[in-house]
Amino acid sequence: MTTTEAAAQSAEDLARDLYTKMTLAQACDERLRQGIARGEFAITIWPSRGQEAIAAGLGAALRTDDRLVTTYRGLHDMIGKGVPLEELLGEVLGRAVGAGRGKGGTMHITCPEVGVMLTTGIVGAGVPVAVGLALAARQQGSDRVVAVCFGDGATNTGSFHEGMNLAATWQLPVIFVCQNNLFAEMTPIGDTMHIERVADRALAHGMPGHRIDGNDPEAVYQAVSEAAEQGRAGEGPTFLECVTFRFKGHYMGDPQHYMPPEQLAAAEAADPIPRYRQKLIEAALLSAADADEIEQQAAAAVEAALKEVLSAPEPDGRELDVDFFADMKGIPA
Amino acid sequence: MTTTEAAAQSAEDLARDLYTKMTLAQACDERLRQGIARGEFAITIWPSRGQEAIAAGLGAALRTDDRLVTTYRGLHDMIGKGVPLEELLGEVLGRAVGAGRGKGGTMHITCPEVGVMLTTGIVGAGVPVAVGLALAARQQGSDRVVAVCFGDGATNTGSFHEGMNLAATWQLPVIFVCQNNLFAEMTPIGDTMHIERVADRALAHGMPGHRIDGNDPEAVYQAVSEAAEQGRAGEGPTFLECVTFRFKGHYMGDPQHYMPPEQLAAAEAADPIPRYRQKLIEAALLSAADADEIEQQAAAAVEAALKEVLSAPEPDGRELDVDFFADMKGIPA
Amino acid sequence: MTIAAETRTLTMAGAINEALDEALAADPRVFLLGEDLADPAGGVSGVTSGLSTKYGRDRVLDTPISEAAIAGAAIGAAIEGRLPVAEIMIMDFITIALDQIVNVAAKARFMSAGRTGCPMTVRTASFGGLGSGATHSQSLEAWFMHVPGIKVVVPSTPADAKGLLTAAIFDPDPCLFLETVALYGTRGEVPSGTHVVEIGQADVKRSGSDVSIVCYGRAVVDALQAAEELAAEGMEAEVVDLRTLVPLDIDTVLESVGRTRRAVVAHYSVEFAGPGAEIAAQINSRLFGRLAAPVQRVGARFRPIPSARALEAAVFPNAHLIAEAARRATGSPP
Amino acid sequence: MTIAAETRTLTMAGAINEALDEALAADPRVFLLGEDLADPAGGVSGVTSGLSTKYGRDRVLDTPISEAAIAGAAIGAAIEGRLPVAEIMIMDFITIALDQIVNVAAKARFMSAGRTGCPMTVRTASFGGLGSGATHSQSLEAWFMHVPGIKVVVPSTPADAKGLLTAAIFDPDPCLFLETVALYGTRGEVPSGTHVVEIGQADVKRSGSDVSIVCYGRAVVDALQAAEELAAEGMEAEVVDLRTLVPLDIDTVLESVGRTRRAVVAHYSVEFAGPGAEIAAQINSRLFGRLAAPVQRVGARFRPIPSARALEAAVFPNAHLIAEAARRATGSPP
Ligand SMILES: Cc1ncc(C[n+]2csc(CCOP(=O)(O)OP(=O)(O)O)c2C)c(N)n1
Ligand SMILES: Cc1ncc(C[n+]2csc(CCOP(=O)(O)OP(=O)(O)O)c2C)c(N)n1
Ligand SMILES: [Mg+2]
Ligand SMILES: [Mg+2]
Repeated sequence: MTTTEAAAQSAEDLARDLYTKMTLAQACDERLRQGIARGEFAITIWPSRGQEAIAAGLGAALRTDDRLVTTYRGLHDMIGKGVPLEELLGEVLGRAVGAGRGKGGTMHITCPEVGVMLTTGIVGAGVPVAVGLALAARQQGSDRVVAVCFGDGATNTGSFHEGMNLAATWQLPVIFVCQNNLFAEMTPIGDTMHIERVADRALAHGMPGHRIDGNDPEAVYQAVSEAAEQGRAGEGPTFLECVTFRFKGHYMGDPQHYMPPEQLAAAEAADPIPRYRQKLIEAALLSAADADEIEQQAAAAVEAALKEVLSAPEPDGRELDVDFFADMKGIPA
Repeated sequence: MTTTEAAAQSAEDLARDLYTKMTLAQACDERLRQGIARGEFAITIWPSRGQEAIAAGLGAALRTDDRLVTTYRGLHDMIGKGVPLEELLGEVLGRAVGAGRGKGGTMHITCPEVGVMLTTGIVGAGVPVAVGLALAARQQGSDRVVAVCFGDGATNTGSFHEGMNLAATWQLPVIFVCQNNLFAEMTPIGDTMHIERVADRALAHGMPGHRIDGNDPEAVYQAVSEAAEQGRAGEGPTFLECVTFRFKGHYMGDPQHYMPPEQLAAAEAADPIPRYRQKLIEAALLSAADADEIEQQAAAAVEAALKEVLSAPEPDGRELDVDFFADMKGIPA
Repeated sequence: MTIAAETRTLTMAGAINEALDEALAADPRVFLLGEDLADPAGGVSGVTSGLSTKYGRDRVLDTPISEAAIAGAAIGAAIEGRLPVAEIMIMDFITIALDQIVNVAAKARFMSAGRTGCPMTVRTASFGGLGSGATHSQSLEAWFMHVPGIKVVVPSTPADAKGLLTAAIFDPDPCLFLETVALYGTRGEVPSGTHVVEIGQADVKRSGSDVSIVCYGRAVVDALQAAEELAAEGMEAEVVDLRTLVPLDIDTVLESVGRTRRAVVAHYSVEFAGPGAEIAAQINSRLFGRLAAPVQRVGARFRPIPSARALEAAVFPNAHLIAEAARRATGSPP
Repeated sequence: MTIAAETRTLTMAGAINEALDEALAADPRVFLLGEDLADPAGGVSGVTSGLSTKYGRDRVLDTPISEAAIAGAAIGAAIEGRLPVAEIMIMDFITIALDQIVNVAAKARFMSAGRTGCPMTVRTASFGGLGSGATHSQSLEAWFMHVPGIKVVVPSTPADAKGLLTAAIFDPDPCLFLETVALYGTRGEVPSGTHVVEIGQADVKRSGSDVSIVCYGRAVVDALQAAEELAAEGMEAEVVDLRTLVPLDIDTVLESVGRTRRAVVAHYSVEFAGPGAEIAAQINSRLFGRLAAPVQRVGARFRPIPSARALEAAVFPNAHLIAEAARRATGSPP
């Protein structure tokens, strides 16, 4: 292969990888919402629909041993990072096959095999922990990096700032991935901060901060790759503001009364998934048939995993007495 | 009087006021350290020696009904704001004449009559409270402003950032006065943050942030006056980084092993008090004799207050049962 | 409890909304702040619905996700004599506001020797029992009992919720007002117009002579159900709803247990080192030698709260476990 | 307790320093982080003195004033299998780190079903009794007892401090290690070389048959003094040092109280809803009908801690109050 061919090949591989991750995240999110709407299962989820480009770019740019910390809205991130669908859906549905055998729940998924070390339901709480994960990497002499995902709203927390400052001070390999979807629950971003660019928050900590199009998976891939390279080289952390949108509101079922219809319509019109599909087809990096196939495979994979999960048992009652303290001697019953 | 005469007059008044405040703060700090060193009393203080210009400029620029929140190292700030010496020294020495009748202690002095609403020993904790004080001012239709003093180290706390963001979002009349003395306890500023200018932290919150010479009382006066004017006009908060130095270490008795001798020597050579004295004399705003008299009066005032405090009784044991809950019914004994 | 002549059926959430509404109407010093409180959201559980529309966004303030600053801002305003009602959406998040609540609010009047007070109310809610997992399901009221300087209020009925919240808002000292999401939909008769339930007054929700079930919040609902179960077996349980943990109305508890000589203490917070430990310790020491059986405690198991529903249910108390405890206390066969 | 052959006299602070030193030497996974830990300061109380010089600033990390991030960074490292020892300088500041400790560390193993652990130690110190006032003097260990998932360790002697801290550092689960500044200067025999005191094992610090004084931390020192006072009156008090509150060695307590039939429970944290409530409740229920007197509790009064020395002294327990309680338990005339 010539260099040009190799580059073309790798551009094609990357495109396929990104599109596969995006469609898988989308399929998973949609299938869960469908199941809730149909009454198949009674659970709460915080849909990531609309934010898939970030997860895809991030997942594609990171190595398997790189770490990820994410949130309740992070199923897409975890899919991008490679968490098996059975573990994800199993935990969301509270089954014994779940990542935490039903003990953690959707907001608390851990899958160390692919680097997902923590998922938090407490806004901002993952940020300082990510700093510690990066500190361990340095102590262990590893060049792995740590990505931590959170929302725009999370940048208003004290934890966020304390973590940012510590990572910058210690020049640790952390990539702060702010998925700015312009809302925190029902409150628009303009009501909770007085800045135009969330990326400017990095200035308070002497950290590079970039604002990128979070609906462009290649832009995310590029930015994360550079940040990771910098982190691996011992050149410290990076803050990335990835501007995106949440199509389905805060939680599945959110009536979104607070949402200006034009704003939602404009966001939906810029849906990153059809947009990327079209771009790839136009650039001849993917054929329409290939794209269709990727989409169908995603849906099929989700369906198969879901079927397996739904036929798996509920967690055993003995779960309460294992994996609590390593040694249960003297612990109240 | 012509306008020029009036301006000269007021410049002279201001100079005298600033120098009086500075020397009073200095005299109080020195007398307390002397008493500790001599074994007159066994207490802990966190000397403000070196930082008097900030307190003077701040106190002179604020109205009596403007609010102040400060810290364990804030005796100078409180003197600048007009807290009676007996109340201050009384609290520091744990006597019944103290601002809190000995219940609060040095770190917890309150004197609402002159606007001192809270003093905190928890680093960063005063910041969000100041925001609430400012919110109340707005709700009450008052144009009073709130100044909150804290150190460089405090800007690493989550509370600081949460408070800054809230004040900026709500455009409240808060003046954030960072007394950057380049150390937090025994740790130099460079070890705990990765930025050159603490003032840049305001960028994270869309707030004007200025770095000023904290050893120049007129510069502080000027900056605080402008910030206060802005606050009174409903134009929001300001962050002021006042660069200064702590001559006596973190607490009285601190051996300062961590302190580079050259750094301390250079700071002492730039002592704001003789520097301002000299400047005033050179500008003929104060005669040497006047300056001497101000200094002597400061020392005498401190001595008189101390004498009164030391002859005041210890707090009565019944203090434990009053001013705890307003209504003690059902409260554990 | 003063019951006004006129009552209507309201949900617990509706009663809380009404208390807030009436307080906002009655006194310009009252205001609310917290995340997502304003309309159209009206709070994540809709509890503050309509209030920002009625009183404006200057009285019902949406905040950033900044629990420390929410508490701090409320404290600052309270120090100035305002009557803020701060919402910490879910009780597990109160960890973030704890420095402010514990080190500033609870100590403000004492440390200033009365020169400043802190008439703030912190509304928060326990989300336990909804499958939300270990970080969104805790009941941490025991922590606040242990901190001198803040009142702790936990209503179990819509009427109490209205009356106690009104009392808390106008109380001159800081109050923690703990709501229970699982009870938001509970219906009950609620007085219209001003309704104040004195803080520090327990309420006998059912009389009985065989055993006293001392409880508060959600456990009251279970205790009443347990009492029905027990009544069918011929055992008359008295249900004492503490309503507030600080002040603790131990006199009403001792009067009841002194009569029945048997006590069960029940709550949804963790049993170990929980509120029931203090109550049991006081009953034991004050009624020493007069009890017919040891005090039985029923609380959540000493485990993080699991998310999967069956596991979660195995951690929390319920009517059946309370009835069991009553049977143990009375030596009845199961 | 395993006592090695060789011992030397060390202060409590020296013993803690030695435990840290030996742990750092023994295992590269161990590291320290906190404010002002590194030399020349070596910690605000000098407890970590010399360690950064010996092990470098990569193993003894000075941090910004960011308690949430200190805890969070320790947790993240612990999740990766490191053995961090985080210092929260004064226990009152732990309020700021509480979300991390309670919602992340204490739940890490459980929520992940064992896929990650969190072998972190949080060292903190109670500054009570030094006139520092209400926000620098609290003992909040009861909060952590109530949170399932973290061990709670409170040494009373230099030897125990060394042995328990070593155990905590190498424990696979999060441990809160509470030091008492007022005891830092206490001297005692401390084994040289590796010395481990098992977590969860109470220690009878003095034997006696008339009354059991159940205590931990600073109260042990007072209890021993009270026991001397009582011995002079012919009363033999047994002093049971719990050493750890989670796990709680209730068996040793019950064995002792079962024998003496009289118990005093003493600690420096607030009595109301404090650790003593749980211990008293357990003694009462497990030894129901066998106690000769109600369990007596001696804790701090339910007040913010005042700064002026005389007022402060009136809030905390002391040997005299413990002796009084023992006299009440035994019905002895005062
Ligand atoms: C500390 C804390 N406060 C409040 C909440 C409730 N809450 C859950 S999600 C959320 C909004 C978060 O917004 P953002 O960070 O922008 O993330 P997004 O949900 O938009 O992805 C809030 C307030 C929480 N979980 N944790
Ligand atoms: C939250 C908190 N953490 C730690 C401390 C201990 N402490 C007291 S003063 C101080 C240093 C503060 O530095 P800075 O903010 O720069 O103020 P300065 O003392 O220099 O005026 C520290 C760490 C505290 N009081 N509060
Ligand atoms: Mg968002
Ligand atoms: Mg400083």
